[in-house]
Amino acid sequence: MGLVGIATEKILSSFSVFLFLTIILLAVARRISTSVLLFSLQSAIITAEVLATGFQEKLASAYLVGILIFVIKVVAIPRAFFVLTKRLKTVHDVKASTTPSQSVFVVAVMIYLSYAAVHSYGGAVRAPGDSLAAAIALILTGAFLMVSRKKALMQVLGLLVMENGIFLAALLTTFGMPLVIEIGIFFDILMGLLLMGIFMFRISDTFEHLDVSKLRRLRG
Amino acid sequence: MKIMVDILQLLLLILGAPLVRGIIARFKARLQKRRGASIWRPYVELFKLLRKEDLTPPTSSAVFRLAPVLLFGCTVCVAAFIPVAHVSALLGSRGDFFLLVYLLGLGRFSLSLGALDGGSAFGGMGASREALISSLAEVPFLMGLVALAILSSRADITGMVAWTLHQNIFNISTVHILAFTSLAMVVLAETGRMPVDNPTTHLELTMIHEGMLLEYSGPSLALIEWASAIKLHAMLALLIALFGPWGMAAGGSGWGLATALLLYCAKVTVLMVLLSVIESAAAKLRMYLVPDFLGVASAVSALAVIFTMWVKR
Amino acid sequence: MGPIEMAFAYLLSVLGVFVPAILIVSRGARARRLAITLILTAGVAGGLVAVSSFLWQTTSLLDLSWATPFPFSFAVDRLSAFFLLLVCAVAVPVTIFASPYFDLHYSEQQRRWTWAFFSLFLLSMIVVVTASTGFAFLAGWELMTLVSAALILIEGDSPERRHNVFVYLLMMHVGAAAVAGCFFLFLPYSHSLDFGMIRAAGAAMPGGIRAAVFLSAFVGFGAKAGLIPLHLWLPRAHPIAPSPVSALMSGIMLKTAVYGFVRFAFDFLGGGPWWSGYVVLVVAAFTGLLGILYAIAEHDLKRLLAYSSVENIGIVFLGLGTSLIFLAHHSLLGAGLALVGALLHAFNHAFFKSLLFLGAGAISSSTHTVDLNELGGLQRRMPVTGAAVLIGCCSIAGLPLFNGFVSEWLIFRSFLAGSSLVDAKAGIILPLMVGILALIGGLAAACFVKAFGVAFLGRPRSAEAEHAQEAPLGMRVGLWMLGAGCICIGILPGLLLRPLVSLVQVLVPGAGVPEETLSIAYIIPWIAAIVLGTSALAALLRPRARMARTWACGLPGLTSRMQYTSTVFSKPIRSVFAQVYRPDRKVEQLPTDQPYFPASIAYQSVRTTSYERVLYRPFVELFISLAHRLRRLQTGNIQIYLLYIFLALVSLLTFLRFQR
Amino acid sequence: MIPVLGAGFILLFRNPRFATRAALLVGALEVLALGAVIWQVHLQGELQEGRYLRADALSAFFLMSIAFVSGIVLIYSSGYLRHTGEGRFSSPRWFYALVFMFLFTMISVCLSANLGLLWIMMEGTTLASALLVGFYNTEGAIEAGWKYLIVCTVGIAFALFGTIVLYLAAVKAGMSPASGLDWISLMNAAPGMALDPHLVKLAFVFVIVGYGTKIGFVPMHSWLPDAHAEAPTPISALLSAVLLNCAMYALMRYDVIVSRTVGPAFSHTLLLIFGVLSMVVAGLLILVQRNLKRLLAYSSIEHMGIIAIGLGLGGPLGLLGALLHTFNHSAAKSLLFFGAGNVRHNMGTLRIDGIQGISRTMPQTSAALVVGGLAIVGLPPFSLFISEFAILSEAFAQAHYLVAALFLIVLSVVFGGFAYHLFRMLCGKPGRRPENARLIPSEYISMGIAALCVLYFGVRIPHFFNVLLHEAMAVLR
Repeated sequence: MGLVGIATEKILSSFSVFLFLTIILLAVARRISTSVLLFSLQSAIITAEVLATGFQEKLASAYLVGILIFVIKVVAIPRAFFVLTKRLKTVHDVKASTTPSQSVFVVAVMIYLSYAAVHSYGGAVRAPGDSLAAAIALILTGAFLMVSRKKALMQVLGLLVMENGIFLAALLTTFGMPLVIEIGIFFDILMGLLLMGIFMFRISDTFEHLDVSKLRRLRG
Repeated sequence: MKIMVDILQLLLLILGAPLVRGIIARFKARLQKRRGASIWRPYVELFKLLRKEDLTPPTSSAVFRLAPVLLFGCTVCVAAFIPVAHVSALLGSRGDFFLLVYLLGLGRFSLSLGALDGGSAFGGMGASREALISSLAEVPFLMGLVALAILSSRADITGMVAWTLHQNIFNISTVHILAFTSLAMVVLAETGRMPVDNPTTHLELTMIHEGMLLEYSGPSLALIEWASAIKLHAMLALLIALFGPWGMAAGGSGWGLATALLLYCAKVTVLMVLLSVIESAAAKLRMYLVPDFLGVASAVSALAVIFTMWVKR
Repeated sequence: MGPIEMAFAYLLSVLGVFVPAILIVSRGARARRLAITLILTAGVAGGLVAVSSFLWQTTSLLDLSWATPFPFSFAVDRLSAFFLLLVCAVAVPVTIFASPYFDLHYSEQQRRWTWAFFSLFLLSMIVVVTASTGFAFLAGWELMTLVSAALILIEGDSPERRHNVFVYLLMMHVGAAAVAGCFFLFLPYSHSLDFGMIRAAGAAMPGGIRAAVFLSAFVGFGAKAGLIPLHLWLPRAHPIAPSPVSALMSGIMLKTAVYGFVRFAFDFLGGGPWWSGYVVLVVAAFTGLLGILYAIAEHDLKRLLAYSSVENIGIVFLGLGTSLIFLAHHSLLGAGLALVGALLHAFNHAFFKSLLFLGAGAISSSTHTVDLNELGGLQRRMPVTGAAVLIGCCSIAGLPLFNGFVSEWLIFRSFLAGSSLVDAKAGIILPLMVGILALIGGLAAACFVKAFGVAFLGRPRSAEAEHAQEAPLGMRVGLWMLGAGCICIGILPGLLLRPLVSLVQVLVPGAGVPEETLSIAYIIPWIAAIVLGTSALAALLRPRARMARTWACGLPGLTSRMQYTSTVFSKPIRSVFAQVYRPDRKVEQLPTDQPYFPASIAYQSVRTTSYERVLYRPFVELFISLAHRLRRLQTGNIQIYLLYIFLALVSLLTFLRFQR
Repeated sequence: MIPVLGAGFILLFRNPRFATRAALLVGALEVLALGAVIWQVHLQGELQEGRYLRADALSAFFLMSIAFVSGIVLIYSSGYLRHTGEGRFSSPRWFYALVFMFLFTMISVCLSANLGLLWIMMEGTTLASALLVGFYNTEGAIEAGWKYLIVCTVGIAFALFGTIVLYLAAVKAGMSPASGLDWISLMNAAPGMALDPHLVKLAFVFVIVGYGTKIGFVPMHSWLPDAHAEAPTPISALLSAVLLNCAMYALMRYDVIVSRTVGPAFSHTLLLIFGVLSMVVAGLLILVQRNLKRLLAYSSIEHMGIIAIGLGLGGPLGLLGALLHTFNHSAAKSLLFFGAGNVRHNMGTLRIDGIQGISRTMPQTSAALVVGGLAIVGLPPFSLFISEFAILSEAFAQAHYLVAALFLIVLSVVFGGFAYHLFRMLCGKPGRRPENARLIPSEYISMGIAALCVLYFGVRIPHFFNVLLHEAMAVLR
């Protein structure tokens, strides 16, 4: 294999480190805009990874998928977020229910866990192990974000991070799924975001805030 | 032949009943240093009452009139269970002691209803007290008989009597003693004698049996009195037959019967003396001590039943 | 499809389909009369089916499995035939009684629904006693509860009535769960709920399962039968039902429970584990004693009757328990005897208890109350009804010449026969039971002297009682059919004894009864002859009676307030058994300063023993508090919800780890 | 495809009355189309449309219940919507449009031949119904909608991961990536081909958590009571009567594959655990509910638990019971929800202590409630008795005594709860007069159909239905 091949290898293996960085930064980020930027960065990295894999495996579809991701996750969604934040006129604090240090600690634990998981299921992986670990870490972190952040926006963001993780896992373990399915999934995500936008508008209209932890009328 | 004997025994129990009463009264009088009335007095009273007219309260119903006759019928039927001088009775061999006890119950049931029908306070009072005592008295009554039935492994009266007859008088078991004790106490309670009830009182605080008869008059009253006399006599005869049958005639010979009859009279006399002594000696128990009295009886009879296990085998 | 099957199909279709259909489709008296006649014909048909199938031992009746998702078929062996006869024989008079009763009490709308449910109720009970698959049995069983509850609710819905019905439904449902359980416990061995298969599997099952089946059957059917302490619903549900319905509930529905228990304990299991008999015996003894004691203390006639149902069920189960003990000792004669006694008593109780409830109905429809302290002197005003009720009272008090005595006598004899057992335990316990049953019988006599004496005799205690009218013809006919039944069985018990013996011989192979116990069939007519003959003679001795005022201790006149009331009547017994009632007495005397000449004395005494408080509340509260704790988990906070999901996931993953 | 077109078609009408008529028309067409599909399946076993659509007996069975419920729901809502005003996304036409989108996604869940597509459609159901849940735009509605959206999306995300893992297993086992997600090929391949058992188990864990969220297994059930309580009544009926079943269908597909690969023990244990857990928790929570629709929601959870138990037991009776129960539960539950809807209209509240004596004021509605209640607690002669009877007998026959005992106990508890609440609402002295006590025709028809169905299936199972049922069971074996 040529130089490029080796380059891709390197890229593939080193990307995971960047991913970890984005995760940790997400954990400490205080402002929504920062987190959104981090997310788009993350997506950009993933795009690169997709392209790299596509190059390595000579898959035409992978390129298409990569472009899709780039368009949707790196460009469209962050834009949407900024628009939303402006429209909703909310304070830019993410309103974490955990202090940054705690978050970082938790994220670190999660990264460790993901590694452990990868090694226990090691046989399953054909891509470099640590990037699969990164994928799982993404899922867990997304989950963590959803649980710990009170802002509706941040919950959506966490959801997206999880999505990223799942997608990454899909990509790395298999060559990605059949194209139609992929597109379908993207479509779903878009629709989902649209809906969540609508609901966020409604929430801020009715409750004058976006703090979902205050939505506790229905219980029992 | 046999049937004749049975009928004779029955008649003896029925017709001799007033005499028994008279004699007991006489004994009591003597014990109380009085001359006392003639022993034939009860017969005279019966005839007097039977000739009188019958009065019923305006509010009462047919039940009031029917009660005495039904009581009389039941008592006579009970008497037909009990062998006197010959080891047989009209119903003795077929009907068992459960029937006997429950026939008494039927009589009591009808009398209580009659008493309630009178519409006065005394009737209800007598009935309610009678209800308590009789319901408690049934337990030792049946249990005592059960003990004997288990020993003799027969349930019919004559069968039990016949079995006892064949035992030697000297190896009477503890069961017999216990059973006798309980049954004797039951007889006191059932026939409304001291210390459970005072047959001669008409004070509303103490009346039990008498309270129920208060509304009755004339023939009805006669029937009731006669019935209770028969009951008393039958009970005594039952005790004798169960616990002292020795000397009873088993065969059909006339001499045997005659001697048996004489013996029976002797035994009855003894019992009557005992009864009158008790009646003169004991004071009437307070109403709420009667349950204790009967409780003792029940306990004794229960012991009797339990002891059968060891006596039997 | 022979005539018997035809008759049975007719019965089912009429009760299940036509009558309700008619009543729902068309309103109006003619339709209703048609419906009632149909019910009557159905009842007669049922009786015929029962008798003929008893004689010719037809087993399979009808198989509807082609229609239903699970096997749903009917069969009649002698046991079922006996109970089918019981149902129909009681149902016909009750129906006759009910038609004027409902006309008197209900509006048009209510009548239609009542009759529809009435026939469904009969149907459900017939289904229960003739079902030959578990599915059919359970379906009928649940239906029985529902329909009877509906019948109670038609009368009206005051809060306490609602609460009582709720208690009834809940306890019945739990009981039904237990019954279902003891059917299903057979499944691993029988692979089907067909009675035949279950019977076959019964012997082969391991001891533990047998014990479990026995216990759950005892609990399930005991709850329906009203064994103490599972009787809670009974004195609540029976009094508030319309009288004909309470007659059916008390007379028949409780017997279906007896049927179920016999079916399981004797037919399927062939006798439970060795201790089973003793358990049943003890529970039954408590039930009988406490039942009758509570009954005496009541002054509401229907509550009194309800409690006496508890007592009679106790007697029936005394018989069953004895029979189980005999079975455990392989002494088949005794077992047969006790079983015959129990079954006969169930039959008798069906008669006299429904008779008495109908009597209460007659009373309430002419005086608008069943409170004994308001009644009195009814015998003069409604003599026909009174006589019938008197028969019922004598029977239930277990007096000779009436049917109640025969069955109690058989049970007495089975206790006596217990002394022949080698096992010392049984040999002592069974004879001692004679004492218990004797006490029960004595108290029952006292109780019904009170009931009849206070309600019908003496002078009226209220204006309603003063102006009471004789019940209409239909009611009297219904009452007297039952009364005739009581006397007939009471004087000629042979009519039922022989068939019962043959039934028992089929049910428990090799069982029978000692010959001498059948002598009761010959002796009782003699006794009847002697008693009645002598009474007739004695009656001849008497001239006609003259009216004369009751002696009032010289007072100007006797008022009804001087009579004993029901409360006073039972006072001695209540104070003797005070520790059973734990009464809470209050005596208020005015004025307080002069104790000997009170202006007024107010007295009240409340029974404070409450099974509900001691046994049932704790369970319910446990569940409720548990629920409240769970409710707290549902905090409205979405983040917590997400957390739950992740926890679930994580725990499953760890489960995976360890599972590997 | 009818619904989608229908949705667009309806959006054209501004006037609610036209919209309603159009909706009924489209609904009729849709039901007919479904009927045709089912009939085809009945005739020629399986239908395969292209690579992504196929229908076998199992899907046909679920399609049937969708057709049934959606039919009566449309009829009911035609009357129900008579007092909803115009609003953004909340006018009759939007309502119907969304309803048809919702139906479309659910139908295609049952029709999709590809697990990926299945997932997409499941997510679709969430998206389509979220707006419907928030239809009323009240605080409660929005809150419920948001929770529904977020919780279900997260859950579904896990399901996606599970799907991917399964796909990975397939691919590693050497299946072509194209067919690696077809459940049919997976099912057929499963026994023979060496799918990595461990990966498959992992996949199933994720899937059961994911789709379990949609089904409403405890502890993922948290969204369900809110959504059911706040949504408009027809939607509540659709959610609990159809959506839960569809999720259950998806789970069944995986269950078949997994149990064919690694043996039934694993998946069935999980199903039993979740089933019993849901049943117990929901059954207890029923006791302490204060809102009628929340009560019904919890009872849906409990019934999903029952179905899960039936599946987990497997065996002929268990499967029969489970499948039958899905259908019966839909019928009874929609009946109950309709009743609740009427109560809300007339009494203006759903708080149980605010409702009294409706048996006097609105006899027909309360009759419906009674029938529904008796059916839902599983009493004869109603259909749920049959299915629960089947499941119980399976449990005992397999000597799962613990499960069986819990089952019986919970049934009694639930009975107590329902009886208690129903008594309080039906009896007593009526509070305020309802506006229109009598049912309008649409309500009459829909409730009548539901009640009759519940009653009829309690007495016998029609032949055609029975055949379909057994074919479906054959698929699940």
